[in-house]
Amino acid sequence: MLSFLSRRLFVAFCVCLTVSGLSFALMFLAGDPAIAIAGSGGRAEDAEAIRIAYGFNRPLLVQYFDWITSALRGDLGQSIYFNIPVTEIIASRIGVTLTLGCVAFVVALAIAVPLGIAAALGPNGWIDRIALMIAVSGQAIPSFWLGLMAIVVFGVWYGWVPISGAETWQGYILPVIVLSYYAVPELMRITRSGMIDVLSTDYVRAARAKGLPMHLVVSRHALRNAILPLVSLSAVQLGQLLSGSIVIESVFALNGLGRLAWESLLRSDLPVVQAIILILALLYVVLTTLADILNAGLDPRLRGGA
Amino acid sequence: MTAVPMIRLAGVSKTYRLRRGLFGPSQELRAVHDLSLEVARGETLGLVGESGCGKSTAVSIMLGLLAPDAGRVEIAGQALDAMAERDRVRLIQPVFQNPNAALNPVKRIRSLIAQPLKLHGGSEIDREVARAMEMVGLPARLAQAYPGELSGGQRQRVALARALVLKPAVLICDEPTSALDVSVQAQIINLLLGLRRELGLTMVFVSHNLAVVEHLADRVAVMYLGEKVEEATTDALFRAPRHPYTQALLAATLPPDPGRGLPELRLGKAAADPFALRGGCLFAPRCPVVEPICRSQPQDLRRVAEGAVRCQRAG
Amino acid sequence: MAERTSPARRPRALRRLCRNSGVLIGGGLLALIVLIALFAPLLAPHDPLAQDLTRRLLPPFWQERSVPEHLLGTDHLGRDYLSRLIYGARVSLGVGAGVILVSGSIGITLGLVAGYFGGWIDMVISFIITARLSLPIVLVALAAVALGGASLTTLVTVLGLLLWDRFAVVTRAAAQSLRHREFILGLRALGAGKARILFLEILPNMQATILVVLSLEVANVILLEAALSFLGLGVRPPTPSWGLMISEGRDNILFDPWLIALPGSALCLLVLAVNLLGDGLRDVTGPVQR
Amino acid sequence: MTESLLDIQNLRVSIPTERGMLNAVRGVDLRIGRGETLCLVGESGCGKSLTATAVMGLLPRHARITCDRFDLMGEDLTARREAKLSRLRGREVTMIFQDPTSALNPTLTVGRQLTEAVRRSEGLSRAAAEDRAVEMLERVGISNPGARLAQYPHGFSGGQRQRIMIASALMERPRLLIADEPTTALDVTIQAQILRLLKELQGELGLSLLLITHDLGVVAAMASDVAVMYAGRIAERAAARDLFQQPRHPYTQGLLAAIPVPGVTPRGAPLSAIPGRVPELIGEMPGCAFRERCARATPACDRDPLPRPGRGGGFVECVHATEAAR
Repeated sequence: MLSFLSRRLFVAFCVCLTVSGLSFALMFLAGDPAIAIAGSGGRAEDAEAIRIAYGFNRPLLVQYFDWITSALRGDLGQSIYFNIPVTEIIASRIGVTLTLGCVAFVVALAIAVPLGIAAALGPNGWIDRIALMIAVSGQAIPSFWLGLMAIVVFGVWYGWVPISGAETWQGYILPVIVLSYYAVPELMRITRSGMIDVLSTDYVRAARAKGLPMHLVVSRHALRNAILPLVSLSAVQLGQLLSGSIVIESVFALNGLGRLAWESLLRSDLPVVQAIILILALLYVVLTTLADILNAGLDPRLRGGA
Repeated sequence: MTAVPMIRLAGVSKTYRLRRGLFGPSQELRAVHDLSLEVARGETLGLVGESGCGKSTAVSIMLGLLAPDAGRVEIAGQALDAMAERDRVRLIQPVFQNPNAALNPVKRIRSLIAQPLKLHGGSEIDREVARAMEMVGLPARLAQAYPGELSGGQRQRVALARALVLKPAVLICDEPTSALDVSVQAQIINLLLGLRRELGLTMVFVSHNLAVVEHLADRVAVMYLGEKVEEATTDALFRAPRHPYTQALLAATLPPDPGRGLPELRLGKAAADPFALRGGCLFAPRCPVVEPICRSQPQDLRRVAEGAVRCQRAG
Repeated sequence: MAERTSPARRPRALRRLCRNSGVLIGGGLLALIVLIALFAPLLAPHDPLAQDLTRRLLPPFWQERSVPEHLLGTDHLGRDYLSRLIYGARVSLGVGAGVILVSGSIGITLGLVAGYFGGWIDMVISFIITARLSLPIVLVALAAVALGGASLTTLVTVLGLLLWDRFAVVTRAAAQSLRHREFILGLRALGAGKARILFLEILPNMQATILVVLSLEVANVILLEAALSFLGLGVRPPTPSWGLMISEGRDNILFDPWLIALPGSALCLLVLAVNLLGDGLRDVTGPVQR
Repeated sequence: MTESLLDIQNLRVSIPTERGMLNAVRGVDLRIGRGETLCLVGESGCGKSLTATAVMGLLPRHARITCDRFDLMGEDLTARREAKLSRLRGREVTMIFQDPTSALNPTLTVGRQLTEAVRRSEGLSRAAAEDRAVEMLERVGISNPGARLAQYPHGFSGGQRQRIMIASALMERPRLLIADEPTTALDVTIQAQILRLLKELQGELGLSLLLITHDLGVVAAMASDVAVMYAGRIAERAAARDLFQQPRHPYTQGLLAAIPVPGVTPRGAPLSAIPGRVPELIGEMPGCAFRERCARATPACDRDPLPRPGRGGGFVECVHATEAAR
């Protein structure tokens, strides 16, 4: 098990390094960041001043190492707009995104997994058709549009839910529903196809041939194998929910990381954008690594143990 | 052997390094070790052995698809690795086991058979394809069909036509009948017998079915975990097998005759594990007549009468 | 054992394609929208960009204050909503097709090379795929467009360079399974070159799987373009894009909900059509593929 | 006639496919007595596996099964079959399969899979169940079974996994074992050992065995009775010795003649192959299904052949079958 773990962590470390490089390089996508920060109206001298102030004139590699080493110490640079450490702003906003993403993820799992299993147990049955309907519609309805319509219907017409802001927990109801509705289809499809494949294997038929009742066959034999692909996809899905919530946050005016990134982009506050991309990417790497370790726990073949 | 052998393998070895995961531990799998074979022109050599014995690796090496780590391969007297592709292709062609996987499902039969000619500048392709289809007993109307519409037997005939359209001298058959039903298998065996006589083909017939090999082959070589353990003329091998593994293989082949009943092999509980190769004879863990010397000393191939055997006890 | 003859590949597949409900409905709807986009100049009653501040926010025909000349009313700048909707189809389909062309070719080539050759090439490409997957797509796209300047070409290139991962994963898996098939060994025995094997022999066998991924990715791109435009960092006004129209209609959400309902439904219809087509293709090609 | 554990008459299984209704089993009668071994032999697509799976009630949901009579262990299963079968499975009748790589759950230890059913059916404690499992593994030839209980299936070879499958199937002392091509995926030397193991266990436990195979060599080595299947029906059924020495149905004769037998068939001589290929079982198929490929076919074969009795409960479905020597 140890060799598997160390290998997996080493890969994760390499991915983090690459991702940090990519998010750093993003700054230079627009050519000279100083001009971008100086804004369209800015004069050449302003850009020059910024270039010196932020040390953009140093060679790229030096800037990168400087950024990385300080990042490792927890200092992700200075926000140009707020002029306070980026980490401070992010710390104040990350709570919203994490709650939104995780709650939506849990809700999505709670809907998708049982639905996927039921659909797999009765192929082409009415549950299967409903599941397919939800999947197709879930992937077709743009989440931001769904959000707006939900605000109009539930917020304005019926007034059940506050229209925006995340002061009270009710403020999270609509955003969570909208976000999870977008995550359900993929989770449901992978559970359903995983179950269908496993149910046709010999060891499931052997379990039934041994006289095990259907509910035991499903829970102990089928489910245990069907969740392997689900675990890996869930990590990817949670990562996307966290980074994808930017749209929902702007629709529901929740000031999470996503909205912060959007605002920073409009204000060319690049260090903040850079830091958010890095954090979300690292979060994703952590999630996928945890998923692989969980999978190794579930599937002895991955562990390499005899 | 005065005439130059059509196929000659001398001391061929191939070891795979299997790596698990990005930086995982790598294991060595000795697929073929010190394999020497000679097949005269027009002769058919049977290559038998169970899974993991290195048959398929040997086939890939003979076809020039896989470079051995050591040893020489000569086809019609020329070194295979020095041979130009155009010449190799016109000398030696394969027929594989699985009729579903041997033909590209998205192409029509006619283009599958014509492809070798197109690749290597054949002339009057239509006439050649028609002749090849007729030679393997395929009705002309199937030319426009897709592999999916044909039966297993018909697909194997297309594979044969495709292999023979460039008129190669050597045909390597890697378990061509194993995936077929008995009645269809007989059709393909008869076809091979006819073609061999008609075209003077030299053949290597690889199979785990000894009855089919006995019917087709002039000489037989028995493989076990990458090593040749016995070679002899077919009559000699089937009448008086020398190596204990060959004896076990022959006893384990069940003829359709209720009188024979179930053989008593006494091969013990161990399985043929290619990764657990210790010194001494590879068959020692399962050999019913094993002696201490077998476990300590590696066995080398001894010439015996018309063939050879890799067991110091064998008579 | 040799199995009985499986259904023929070409003629019966076509008949099954036409009988599959997903393909029929999805394909039909998609064809309709494509036609609308193609013949937009003929179909659109007005110039989608012509503003007329005297006729701002006219409601669609089913409300009393509607004007027959503007069937679906006008937006906050008095531009004809029906014409903008029709031209909006062009943007969604254009961006969708453009991005797929870029991401498809990158993803498929990487997947083929990684799947077929394996070894360290496979390791490097798999590593790139993992690294790419870990980037938050929406954010990176936003930043790239914001910094790179928002024109259709940058939008298509940025999305194209980001959204190739699913193509690569699916193609790599398919190439790996086909690599050991015996007809590939046969081809190598015939001396066929690597490029010929990859693109003329392996790729045609993946048409079905790639078509399914293609349809799902088109839907994904259309939604992403709409989201970016909604956030004001996608297509630049005044170009008519459904996402942008929803964003523009947002301020009048209370009194004129149709301003966001119409483009939203158009978007749903298009993505639904593409998804149905994708599912239909997967069902039709499923059994033949196995 | 020994008491019959299984007695099915006119079993039909049809599966809806896009190209129409696949009538894979078109009226099969099966009878197995105590301690007997019936081999169901036939080429691919003849319906032998489906017949066995139908007996166990493990057919896919969309398959349609009809039969005139279905007695298993003395119970009439024509009605409420699933409820009754679920009580019989494991305790009285059980099944093993062809592919050792997928026959055991890769995520559960061998011990868990061996004991889970018997603990439920006989309420054994964990220790008692594990003792029986160790004894069973010992009996099927697994070395130091005590330690192997905690291991996972991927640590075993194909032959060992097949032995574990057999042990698992026999944990609850069933009276009928259905084996669907148990040794087809194994090497020849391993196959011989597994077949010998099955024969020994059959003797010790008084087990009846329904063995499904395509290999007539396996049939000769194992069977007391043989049923040759072709295109969804039983073409010929007879005692093993009679079938091999005195085959009466043209298809059986063709099959036996097509197999090269070392030392018997002259080497290099053409084999007598059966021309043509197996018909597709889509939709109704009147008359004898073998007539296109049969040398003795006459217009009489266009009508459904009536089974003509042979020795000891055997029969043959062919108008031109060779006479059985009395």
